[in-house]
Amino acid sequence: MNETLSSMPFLPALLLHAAIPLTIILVYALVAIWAERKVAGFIQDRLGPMRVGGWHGWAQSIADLLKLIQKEDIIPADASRFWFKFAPFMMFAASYAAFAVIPFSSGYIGSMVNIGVFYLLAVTSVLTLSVIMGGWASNNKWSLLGAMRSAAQMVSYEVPTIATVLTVVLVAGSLNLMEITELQSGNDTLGFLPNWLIFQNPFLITAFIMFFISILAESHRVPFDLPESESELVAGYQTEYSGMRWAMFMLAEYADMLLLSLLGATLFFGGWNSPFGDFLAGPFWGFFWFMLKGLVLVFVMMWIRWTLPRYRVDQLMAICWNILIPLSFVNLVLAALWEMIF
Amino acid sequence: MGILILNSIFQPGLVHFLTVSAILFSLGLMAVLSKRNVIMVLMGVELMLNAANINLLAFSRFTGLGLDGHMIALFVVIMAAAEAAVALAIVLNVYNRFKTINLDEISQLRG
Amino acid sequence: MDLAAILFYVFALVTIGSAAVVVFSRNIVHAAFSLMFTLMGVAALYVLLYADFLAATQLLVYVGGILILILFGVMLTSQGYTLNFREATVNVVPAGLLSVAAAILLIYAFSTGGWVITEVDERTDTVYDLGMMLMTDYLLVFIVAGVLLLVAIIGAIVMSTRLSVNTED
Amino acid sequence: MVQAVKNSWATFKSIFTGMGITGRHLVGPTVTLQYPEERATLPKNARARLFVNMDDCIGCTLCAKACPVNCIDIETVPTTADVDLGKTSTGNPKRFWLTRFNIDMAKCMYCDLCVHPCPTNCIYMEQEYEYSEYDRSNLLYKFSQLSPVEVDDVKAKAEAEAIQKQKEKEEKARQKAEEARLKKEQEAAEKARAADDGTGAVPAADAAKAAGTAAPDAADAARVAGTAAKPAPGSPSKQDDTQNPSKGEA
Repeated sequence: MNETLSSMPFLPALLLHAAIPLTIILVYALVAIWAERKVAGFIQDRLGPMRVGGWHGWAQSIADLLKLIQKEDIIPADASRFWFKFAPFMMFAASYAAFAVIPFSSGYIGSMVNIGVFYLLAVTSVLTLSVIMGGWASNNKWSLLGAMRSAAQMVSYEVPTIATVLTVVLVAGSLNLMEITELQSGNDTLGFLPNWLIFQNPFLITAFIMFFISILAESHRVPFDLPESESELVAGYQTEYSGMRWAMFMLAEYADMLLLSLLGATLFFGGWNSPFGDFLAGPFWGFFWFMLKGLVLVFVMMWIRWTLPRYRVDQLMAICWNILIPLSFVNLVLAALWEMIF
Repeated sequence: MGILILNSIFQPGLVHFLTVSAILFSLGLMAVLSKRNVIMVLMGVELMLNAANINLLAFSRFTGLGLDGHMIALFVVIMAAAEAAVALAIVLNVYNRFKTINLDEISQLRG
Repeated sequence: MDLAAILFYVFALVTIGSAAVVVFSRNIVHAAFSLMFTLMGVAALYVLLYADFLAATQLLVYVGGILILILFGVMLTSQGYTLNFREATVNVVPAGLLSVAAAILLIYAFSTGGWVITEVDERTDTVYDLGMMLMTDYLLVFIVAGVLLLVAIIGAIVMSTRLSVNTED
Repeated sequence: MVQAVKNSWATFKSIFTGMGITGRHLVGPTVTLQYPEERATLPKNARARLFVNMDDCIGCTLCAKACPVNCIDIETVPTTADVDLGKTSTGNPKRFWLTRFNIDMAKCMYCDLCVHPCPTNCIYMEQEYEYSEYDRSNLLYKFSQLSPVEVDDVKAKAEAEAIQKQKEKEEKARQKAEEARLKKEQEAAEKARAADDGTGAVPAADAAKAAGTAAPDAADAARVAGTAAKPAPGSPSKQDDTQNPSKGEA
């Protein structure tokens, strides 16, 4: 009993600790949805949203959020009600839970577990199941087809993702993302480059390219957005969702995008380390650099989205099984050999 | 004093974990015995494997067995993955041939 | 009771409750989705047993792999419409009696086992230790497991390629 | 293997080419006009809302006849002798009151066919393109400058003048017929007198023939009068209908 009482003040601290990534995700999602539209607009020589708020329609996503909150929550009559309601929350919970092991700065990490990367990959594999859940519970053939495509895609692309992450883990010698980041401090490579892992081993460059392709597919971004290809499947597994449940799906997708980009930034680009050595270093600048690196990757994803057309399902699977998986394993072995020799 | 005793009874120990695993195992057994759908039987087997894993890890945690329990549990998980892949391939083949996956109707040795 | 005890009871309840739904649900897809809760609950119990690496493996392999495979199997072998995944249940009474007997026997055996309980410190470096063991004591088992997986993959691929040939006929 | 490497190289090259193009557009200038604040200037011959300069309209109804969707509805009333509406800016004399000139812009299909026949160039398309309305009836533009009272007034006057003219015409026709009859009677009398002097029976037949030829003349005159008077039976009642309330109002 005494222990229960003594654990009470621990709870507010725990909640505060857990709320930090949530705040980051929510703010990021608002900014990213606006930025995505702006990037789309500028690439197509348009302006994008300009009306809401003052400068360049900065409040557009907030207005959209208010609209979504007010919308009617429609559940199809023949849907499987419990799973239909549950799926979006499970999807968001899975992407949110994965943020626990991301080292946002040298001063903050949700949970300093030793199996950080492994935990992250394990938790994100739950996303696949929630997609199937949402698609099946809608009792709609487009939803089910989109969900099955999504499941096949995510399960397949998990293999090259894990193989490339393993390459980094092999070079870094740790599964803890904080330790991997600390390993990359300093500016000694070739005299001036930062000690980022991508400069440490030539096979990590190819690993990064494959990792980036895989995370594009994992987070359902163009050119691999088959689960929600609107021209064939209406909206894939989100077809029957509306209002806040749909917003949860969108939030989870954007959170997933940020999560995998931040993972890429941690594994290959030095995490919260400043690119200029001790210049502008420290916990707060660390957070700035980390988010900057992650958001650059997110921006590249958006850029690709408005550049490339969508692949077919068979092409998608062929890319994964014929090219990425063999190449990533060969790359893993070569990186290991490089580490052995040098 | 009473609170202390209660505390020691409810404090999860080896037996608590073993009890959970026993219930899980018997539920899996129930599924295997009473279901006639191959996939349901497969799920029952997974439940039983999980119960066994809980046992292994509980003994590894509460007795001085070290990490051997973890090792065996890891191999059980690996085996379960292989088993599921092969079993589902078989199920699909059976379905392709008999157009059913009810165990009672799949009684021929030569299809 | 401390936080660990509360967590144990919550997750034990989740595990057993959802396992009961798996067994007694009449809809296979509902059973499969409930199995997800069971597997997650078991993963949480692993964490309480200081087996963090195995908990993550459990999530990755079971929830991200086997469960998806099972769902694919359900979707590919069901006849009729999506919500109509009914399945037959037989021998409920004997099976129930047998499993209750098994549960009682097991619990009796476990609680009267007189186990020698030694307090182990919280393990933090399980991954490192497991890796060392895999490369020393369990090297042969590791290799055999790898061969087993390879055989399983080849077998599954061969069977499903034959399947596609059959369906083309 | 070589082929695969070549393919990959081609893929990456095309991806980077594409991303270069989109990247250039990303930083390039945008072409969007912020519509309510900025507007594009329309070309001179743009077809938008129709407008009628009523000062120049002579009521020829050529535009209404040209309209393929009958969206122009014109009613004209001829002016009375005591009013001079003046001339248009192009020098055409105006001879009609335009009691109704309605254009239904909801029907208009912007074919521009009404603009060209206009002899005074008074109907044309403006540069105005924002005239959406919540109610469709607001799209019926009424260009007539006369108030209802004035319309009634003008109609009554025109009516009165028409009746007046009609009466004059009838009077003339009657006088003409009378004169013809008198003339014929005279001639017949003269002939009869001559016949009395000569044979006897034949001139009577001649007289009858002459009377027969005169009768169609009278019938013609009556028909002319009839066509002139035709509007008359309807219009007096209409006049009563329209004038009585206005009197009541007055």
